[in-house]
This record gives sequence, C-alpha cells and structure tokens, in this order.
Amino acid sequence: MWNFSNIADSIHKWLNLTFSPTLATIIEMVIVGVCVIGLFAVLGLVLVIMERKVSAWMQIRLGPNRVGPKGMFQSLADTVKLLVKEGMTPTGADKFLFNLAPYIALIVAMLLMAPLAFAKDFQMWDLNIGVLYIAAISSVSVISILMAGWSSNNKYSLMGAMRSGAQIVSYELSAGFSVLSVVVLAGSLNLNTIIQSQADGWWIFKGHIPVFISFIIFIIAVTAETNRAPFDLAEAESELTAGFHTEYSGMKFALFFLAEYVNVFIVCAIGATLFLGGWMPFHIGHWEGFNHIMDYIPSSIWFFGKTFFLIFLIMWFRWTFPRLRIDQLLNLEWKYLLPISLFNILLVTAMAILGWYF
Amino acid sequence: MGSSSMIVLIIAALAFSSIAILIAKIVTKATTNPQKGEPYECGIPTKGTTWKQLNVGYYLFALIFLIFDVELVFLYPWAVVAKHVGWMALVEIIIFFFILFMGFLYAHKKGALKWK
Amino acid sequence: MVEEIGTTEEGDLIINVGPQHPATHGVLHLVITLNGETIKKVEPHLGYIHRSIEKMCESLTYRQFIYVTSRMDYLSAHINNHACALCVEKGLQVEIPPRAQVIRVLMDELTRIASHELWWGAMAMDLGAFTPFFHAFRERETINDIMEETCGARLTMNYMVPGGVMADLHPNFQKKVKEFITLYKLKIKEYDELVTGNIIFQNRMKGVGYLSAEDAISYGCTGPTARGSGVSCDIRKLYPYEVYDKLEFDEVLETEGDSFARYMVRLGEMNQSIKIIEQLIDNIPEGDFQAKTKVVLKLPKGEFYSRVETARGELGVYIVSEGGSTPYRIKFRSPGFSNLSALDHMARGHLLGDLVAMMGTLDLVIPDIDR
Amino acid sequence: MFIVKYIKEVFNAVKSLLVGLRRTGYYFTHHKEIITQQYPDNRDTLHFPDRFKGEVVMPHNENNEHRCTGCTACELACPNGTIKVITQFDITPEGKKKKAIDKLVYHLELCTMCNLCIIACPSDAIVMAQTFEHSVFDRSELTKILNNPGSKIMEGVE
Amino acid sequence: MENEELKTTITALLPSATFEEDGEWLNINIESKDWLPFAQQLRKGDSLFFDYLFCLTCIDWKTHLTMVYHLSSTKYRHNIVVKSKLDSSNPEIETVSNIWRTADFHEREVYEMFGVNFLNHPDLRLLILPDGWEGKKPMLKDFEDPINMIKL
Repeated sequence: MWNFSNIADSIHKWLNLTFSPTLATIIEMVIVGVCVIGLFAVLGLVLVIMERKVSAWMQIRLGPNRVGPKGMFQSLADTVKLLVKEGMTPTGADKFLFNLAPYIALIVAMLLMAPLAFAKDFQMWDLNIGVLYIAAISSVSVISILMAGWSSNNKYSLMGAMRSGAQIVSYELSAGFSVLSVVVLAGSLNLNTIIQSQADGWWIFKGHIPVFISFIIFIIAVTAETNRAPFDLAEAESELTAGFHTEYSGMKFALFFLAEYVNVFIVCAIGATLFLGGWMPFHIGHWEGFNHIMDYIPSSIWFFGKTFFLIFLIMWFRWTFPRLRIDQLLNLEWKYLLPISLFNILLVTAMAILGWYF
Repeated sequence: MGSSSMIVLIIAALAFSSIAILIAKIVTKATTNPQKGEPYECGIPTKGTTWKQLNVGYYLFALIFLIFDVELVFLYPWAVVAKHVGWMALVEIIIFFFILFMGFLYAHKKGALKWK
Repeated sequence: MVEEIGTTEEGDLIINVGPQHPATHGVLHLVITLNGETIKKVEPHLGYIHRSIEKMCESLTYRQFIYVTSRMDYLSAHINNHACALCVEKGLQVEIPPRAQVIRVLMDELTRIASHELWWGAMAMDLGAFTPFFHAFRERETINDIMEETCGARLTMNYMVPGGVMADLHPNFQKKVKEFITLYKLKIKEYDELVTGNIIFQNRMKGVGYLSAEDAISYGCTGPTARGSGVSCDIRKLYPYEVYDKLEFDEVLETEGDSFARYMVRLGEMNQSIKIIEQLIDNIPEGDFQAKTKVVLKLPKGEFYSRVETARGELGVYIVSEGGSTPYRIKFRSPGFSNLSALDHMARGHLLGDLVAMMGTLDLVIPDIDR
Repeated sequence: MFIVKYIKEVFNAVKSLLVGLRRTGYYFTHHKEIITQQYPDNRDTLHFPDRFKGEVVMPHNENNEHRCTGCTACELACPNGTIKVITQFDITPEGKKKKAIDKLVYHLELCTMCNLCIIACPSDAIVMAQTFEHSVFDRSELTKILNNPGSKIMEGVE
Repeated sequence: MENEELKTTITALLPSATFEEDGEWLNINIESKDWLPFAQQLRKGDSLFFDYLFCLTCIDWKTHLTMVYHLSSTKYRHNIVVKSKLDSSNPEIETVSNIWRTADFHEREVYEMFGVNFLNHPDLRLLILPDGWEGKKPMLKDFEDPINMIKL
C-alpha cells in the first residue's frame, strides 16, 4: 500500500493500454504536474503551521488554535486572507521585473523537486548528475530576490536584495563543498546511487567526524541560503522592515512566502538524501534482523521523517538565535566555514581512499 | 520521466502562480490613489532616487565567489573519481587547493574579504 | 574623523527609519545617511506623539498633574509620578510617613525591574531573537499583577499622591513579591543562556556604539547609558531620596562604554533592585501611608527641582510656582531626550545593523523623549 | 598556537549556541510552562483585584437610592473634564429646597482611570468598577449617565 | 564647593553677576551678553568644572523670557543655576552646544517652543514641531490652540 512505485507502474501500464503512447505520456505529465502542484500547496500549508506551532511552543505560547482542530487550518485561512488582498505594484517600480520575480522564485523551487527521491523508486527524473543539477538550479534563486529587490524602487528592498546577493553566493561555496564530501565518499553524482551507497549505514554515521562536520556546515549554509534566521538579513525586519519583499502584497507576496518554505523543504530533503540516507531505512552493518524490522517502515515515511527533522532543526535555530550582522555573516563564511570545509574535504578524500568507512 | 520533467515542472510552476494571481485579481477589488503607489519608507516620502550607484562592498563578494565557484565546478568531476584514482587524486587536489588557498590568503591580505 | 564621515556626498543613500518601523518601538523618525551599509549620519526627527505635557500641566492642579506624567515614560510610570510628588512635597515641606516612603521605594524598584524586563525582551527582538521577548513578559506580567492588586492598574498606576501613596498595600503584597523574587531568581539564569552568553549576541554588542565617559557627560546621558561608560550618575546614590540612603546596594558600573557594557549594567541593576526589595519587603514600617495635606495644594512662590533615577536615567522635575494652585511653568528633564542626542555620535561609522543594537541599549521610550 | 586559538574559538561559539538551543528545546517539550491565557474563553474564570480601575460607576441600593449629594467635588478633581454634575433642587417632605443631582454625566472616552474623583468624593457615592470591555460601535455610547433614572439620594447622606 | 565659595569664585569671574539663595541651589543672574565666555569659564575652571548641564529650559514671564541653565559638576558634585533675562520681542542668546553637547537638542527644543534664537547654533531647525510650523511658539503663555478640545 505504501509502495508508490507499484501505483505509478500500474497507472503507467493502464494508460498505455487504453490510450495511444503519445496521449498516455501527455496524461502522465499532467498527472505529475497536478501532483507536484498539490505537493507544493500542501507543503506550504504544513510548513507554515509547523513553523507557527514550533515558535509558539518555544516562546511558551499556545500558537494558532482557533481555525480547525488545534488550529491546524490556520495556514489555510491565511492563504484565503492573502488571496483576497490586493496585489499592488508601486508606481515607480520596474513593472515587468517586479511581476516576474515571484514566478522565477517559484519556478526555481519547483525545478529543484525533479531529482528528489521521495520514496523507493519514486523519483521524477533519475538524473546521473543530480547533485550538480541541484547546485546549478539553486543558484538561480538569488536572481529572483535581486530582481524583486531592485525592481521595487524601494531602498529597503534594494538593500535587502544586495545583502542577500552577497550572502547567498558566499554560502553556496561551503554548501557545495559539504555536498562534495559525500560525493567523494559515494563516488557518484547520482542521487539514487548515493542513497544506495547508504544501505549499510548513513553517511553521517559511516563518515565519522569529517562527514559530521560537513553535515553541520551544510545545515548552516542552507539556512543562510534560504534566508532564514539567524541569517535572514535579506528581510531583517528590525532593520529593513521586510527587506526584498517590502513592496509585495497579496498573492505575489504569498508566492514568495511559499517559495521560501518550499526551498526550506528542498534543502532539507537534499540534506536528508545526502547525509541521512534519503528514503533508506536505518540500517546497521550486517545486523540482518534489525535491518529487516527497519525495512517494514515504508520508505516514504523515512524520507519525510528525516526531512522534517531537519526542517525542525532549522526552525529551532530560527527561534533561538539573534540575527547576525552583514560583516559577521560574511566573516563566518570566509574565515570559518570555507577554510574548514576546504580542509575537511581533504580529510574526507583521505578517508575515502583509505576506505575508513564501513 | 527524464528531462521532460523539467518542462512539466516549469509549466506547473507557471500555471500554479498564474492561476493564484488570476484568482486574486478576480476576487479583490482594486482601488488606486497616488499615495498607494509610493514606495514604503516608514510613511515618509523617499528622498533621492533609489536606483543609483551602490557601495562596492556587495559586488566584491560576488566577484570572489565567482572565482571559487568555478573551482567548485572543477571539483565535481574530480570528486566522482577520487576514490578510484587513489592517492594521486589527493596529491593533485592538495596542489589545487594550495593554489586556491594562496589566492584566498591574498584576497584576505588585500582586505577584499573585509566588509566596507 | 567624525566630521569627515558626517558629510554627505553624491551616491549616499538617505533612508528613513521610522515613524512606522519595527525597531523604533514607537514613532521615532530617524533620517539615516548611508554609504553602502555604513552609517554616515543619524538625524532624529521627533514630535510624532508630542502632547505638550508641560503645557498641559500648567492648567492642572498639583494633585492632578501627577497622573499626566505617567504618560511620559510609560514603562516607569511610577517613578515619574514619584519625581513629581517629590517636587510638590519639596514645595509644601511635608514630612512623608516612613511607611509611605518604603512603599514608594518598593514600587519604584518593582517598576524598574519591569521596565528592564521589557527592555531586555525588546532589545533581543530587535536583534532578531524573538523568543526572549515572550520569556521576559512572563516575569513582567508577574510584576504587573502585583501592581494591579495594589494600585488598580497595570501600566499607568497613578499610585502617588503628594504626601504619600493613594492607598495602603494590598494584604497579599508581601507574599506575592516574595513569590516573584523566587521566580525571578529561577528564571534569570535563562537570560544568560538565551542571550547574554550567546556568541552571536556578544559579537553584535561588543565594540558597538562606543561612548566615552567625557562624551556621556557632555551629551547629558544618564542612567545605564552613562554607567556603561563608567560615569557614576545614580541619583539614588548621589542625591538619595526617600529611604535609599539607608539601603545597601551597589551602583552598577561598567567601563567599556559599548552596547554590551550598557546591557550588563541593566542586567546588574535588575539584581540590585531585587536586593533592595529583599531588604525592604520584611521591614515595611507600620503607620500612615499618607501625610495629612490640604485639599487644595498651593506651593509657595519659588522654584523647586527634584530628580529621581528612573529606569532610563535621571528624571528632573522643575516647577516654577507663582503661589497659585497650578504650576506657573513646569519642565521635565527627561532622560531619553538627552540619551537620544548621543545616538548620532555613537552610530557614525557603524553598520546599519548596529544601529538597532545601539537603539536597543539606549532603551528609548518615545513618549519620554517627546513628552 | 593560532590554530589552537581558532579551534577554541569555534568550540566556545558552538557551545554557547547549544546552550541556547537546550533552553528553547526545553520549552518546546514542556508544555506546562505555557502562559497563554485564552482570553474570551476564560471570561468566566477571569479574576480582577478589587482595586482594579475599570470605569466609574455609582452604586445604587435596592430602593434605587444612591449616595451622591451633587457637591461637584469629583468634577473639580477630574483632570480631564470627564465628569459633569447637573444639579437640580428637590423639595424635601418638610418643604425645604435641597440640592440634588439631576444627572451625573460621565464621559468614559475622556477618562484615564486616575482614581482622583473617587478619592475626592466625600460621601463615597462613586466607585471604580472592575469592568474592562469598554469597546462600543458608536462613540456616543461612551457618554454615560451614572445615576439610574428616578433614583434618589439615600437617607442620612449629607 | 559650598555656596559661599562658589559665590566668591564666580564674583571674581563675572563681577556683574547677582545671586539668589532662597532656592535649593545657588542662583546666578547674568546678562545674556556675558553668557558664552562665562559658560566657558564655568566648564573649564579647575575649581568649578561644571561639566554636566542637566537641565536647560526657558520660562515665559509675559514681560520677558528667562533662560535657566542647571549645571552640575561630576567631579565636585556641586550644582548651580544660571539665569539670564531675555527680551521677549527679540530673544537672543549665544549657544552653548559646543561646550555641553546636550545643549544641542535642548536649545532646539527651546527655540521652537519659545522662539529663542540661539546665535551660532550649528543646526537650529525645528526638532519636535512639524516642518513648516508658523505662528506663535506653543509654549508661550499667550499661545492659543485653535483646536483645543477641552477647556478647563
């Protein structure tokens, strides 16, 4: 029941039997599109309510508890509210870029979904350079922020955009290096191969301290890349009111908001895939009995469980730490994270060559 | 599904955002007045233009990033084969990193990594 | 050097921060000249909530005008009232019963803690940490509950009258204050865990907004702002009023003069206030809570000046009386007004993100500045 | 030595961050510490201290009598002009004219709950009520007449 | 320093000064033209050292204005009050914002509230009142607020 690949296969077979191959492919594409849109919307709703609940409990509050049971439909109500808000375009703005920016943010977030393996054999595009694809596409996200900030013709937005430009490109380096350490160990850029290589243990355990360090660097870097506190300088609300999306309202703002949350999901999914084994259940070496029990838990649950654990971690950071200053932020990257990750990758390589992993 | 999934996803994203914005357009009642279109600056009319030359500090990091990012791209193929190549790969990458690190130190010495 | 930075050039960005801005805690309007992220000049524009309290007081009687002053620095409303009551008493030359004196001091110190609690939370929120704000409110609300029970209001208590206090302490007062002290001592450790020890916070604060002792005096800075620079200026020590001269407490002084020093001074002051409360809570003398005064108060012709230490610094009340039942001229020397004037000096050459830290540690309350 | 210092720095930084995370993590898992009051739901159990200054009211006894003599002390004491006493002259059974109130108009929108009128009142005719939900849809509803229609002054209050 | 000592020191500095002692602190009445050099000596003088201007205000006496400066010394902890009469038709006095920098803001406040013109002030603009305020200065006794809501 939990095996998605069987469902996908049967749908595929049935479509090919009933329709011509071309039509079947088109219908499949539509189904995939609708599914992805549905996943997108659900993720947005779930992550928003999760963030609000997590923050509330950390702040000794109850959090939203009026709409629906325990306030679970609060984000739905928020969406409706944003839907009926007027989406304004400032008079002085560069209208074309201003309206284009949310689309780009969303397209980038959407494209990053392609190589993710949500469950065993359940993947849109089994790409043999999956890691490179992710690294390439995710660097486009900065463009939407720069576009939004620059076109708004607002000084806060401009500064927010500039800050996030400097920030995202800087942190992409250490994110890239920490991803590389897993690539070195697995010897492949294919996400599926990387997951398969963790069948006897996740890299975070197999890789000893060096991979653990790169995992921490990865978490820090992606927190910065998704513009979340303590690295939310692009929207630092006590300095720049709302940063790059100051002038956005209504649905356009909602799209940015959604893209931000989906980006958080995606980077956490990537982290889970690379370091925590993706959909791979928790296996220890050759303990066959234990591994067998773990296999009973469906692979999709493993994947989403790990991803949401990482999302929780990132939320936990957000509601605990103060924001960094722009120069400290860049210092952290260039003086600490980058040298450490450069050194770390050498360690990992040495480890990989020596075979010091089980 | 292969590379066609990219097209599907782009179309899905476009459809999703267009429909959302379209529904919002239909549902909302737009009113305009000149004050509404002003840029938000805490309720005070903005002084001077926004689109002008900005401090070079932001761009400097982008430039340094460019150098390092190109190196990072070189590292991807290396990383895939590093395990098979063996010790030679490590020696090579140490030399590579050494040159890179020298450049990094130079930039650091020059104060390019200091926020201005 | 400072003057050099202060000149505006082509290519500088002029940004309005406030009046509708999350960091200004009210309606302060700062016009900031920026070069990139570096602040060249900060120019405060005030008056968005100026209610001309000084002018209002000229038409109110001596009994009535005290309540208006609660609306100045609403976070230490009680201490404002205290300053006015002291000034009127100075003119009337009434003896305040010892019980009233102790009650006043107790309330002052509770107000001070409550004010610093709010400052702590709000400052952490300015720096991007939201959680401390709610944690600070937990303790602050406890104090507010105590206030509500005795004074009848949570924020603008109006508990002072010339010659004493309006009503006697509530029977539960002592018990509740002791409960609060236990709670406070338990929770104050969390403040260090969440904020003080945090490496990000320390980096944001240390070396930011340096104010030398000479500058602090020259700018008329008082309270924790000046004490962070090592200027001894606690009115409670220098010109003791009520029972402060009989109490044992330290004036918290830090010498670094940066934002972190000001932060540490405020945290230290909270502990000192607890110390004062602990000394007094079991030793409230019996007796009247109010001295006998006439129904219509008339101050003799002359000038009276009284100063107290509010949570933000020295509050001076200057009354010029013509012998009538209303003051002829009244001037409030508010601490925030002088503290704010040092902001430009402190901020020059720092980054935009530092401005938030500086404003946070100046503890600006806008009605106090605007009056 | 530089390296040792560097590592120490990183270690202390991470430690201080972990301490903070432990604190928020504690509150995340301990829901008993939550201090939220569910206000409109807990209206029945809300407790206000007796001294809470909500609004000025004039208590009447069961015979619709109050204690106000119409001396205007409260009107004089009020800093904002919140209270207006409109007096009339009653004819007592003995045929004497006696000053009494016609209306005691109270402008809640101007009141700052400073308690000065209550203190000034010589016959304790007005007190502070513990109400606090003052919002109304029409501003004119905030102007109240404190004495009930047809009410009289209590016996023995001078 | 005690009031008597202060009196002798100040008389030596400014013979034209007159004193009042009925208040809490020593009051010194001076001519407005003597103010700037006198202020410099108050700040610099080793035995006086009034480095802390804790209150600066103005009083409208209908016939004339009086500037009031409350000075204190953080070293010796003595206080004085300096008063100077100003002509109400054309109130003018030298600024002391370069001696005590807190005077910058306080003088701007007095300027807009009482209309006192501080000569050589570096930045004498409206601080509290809205830009373009015209008409009577609000804190003067004969100021009438056109939209006064409550009359008592």
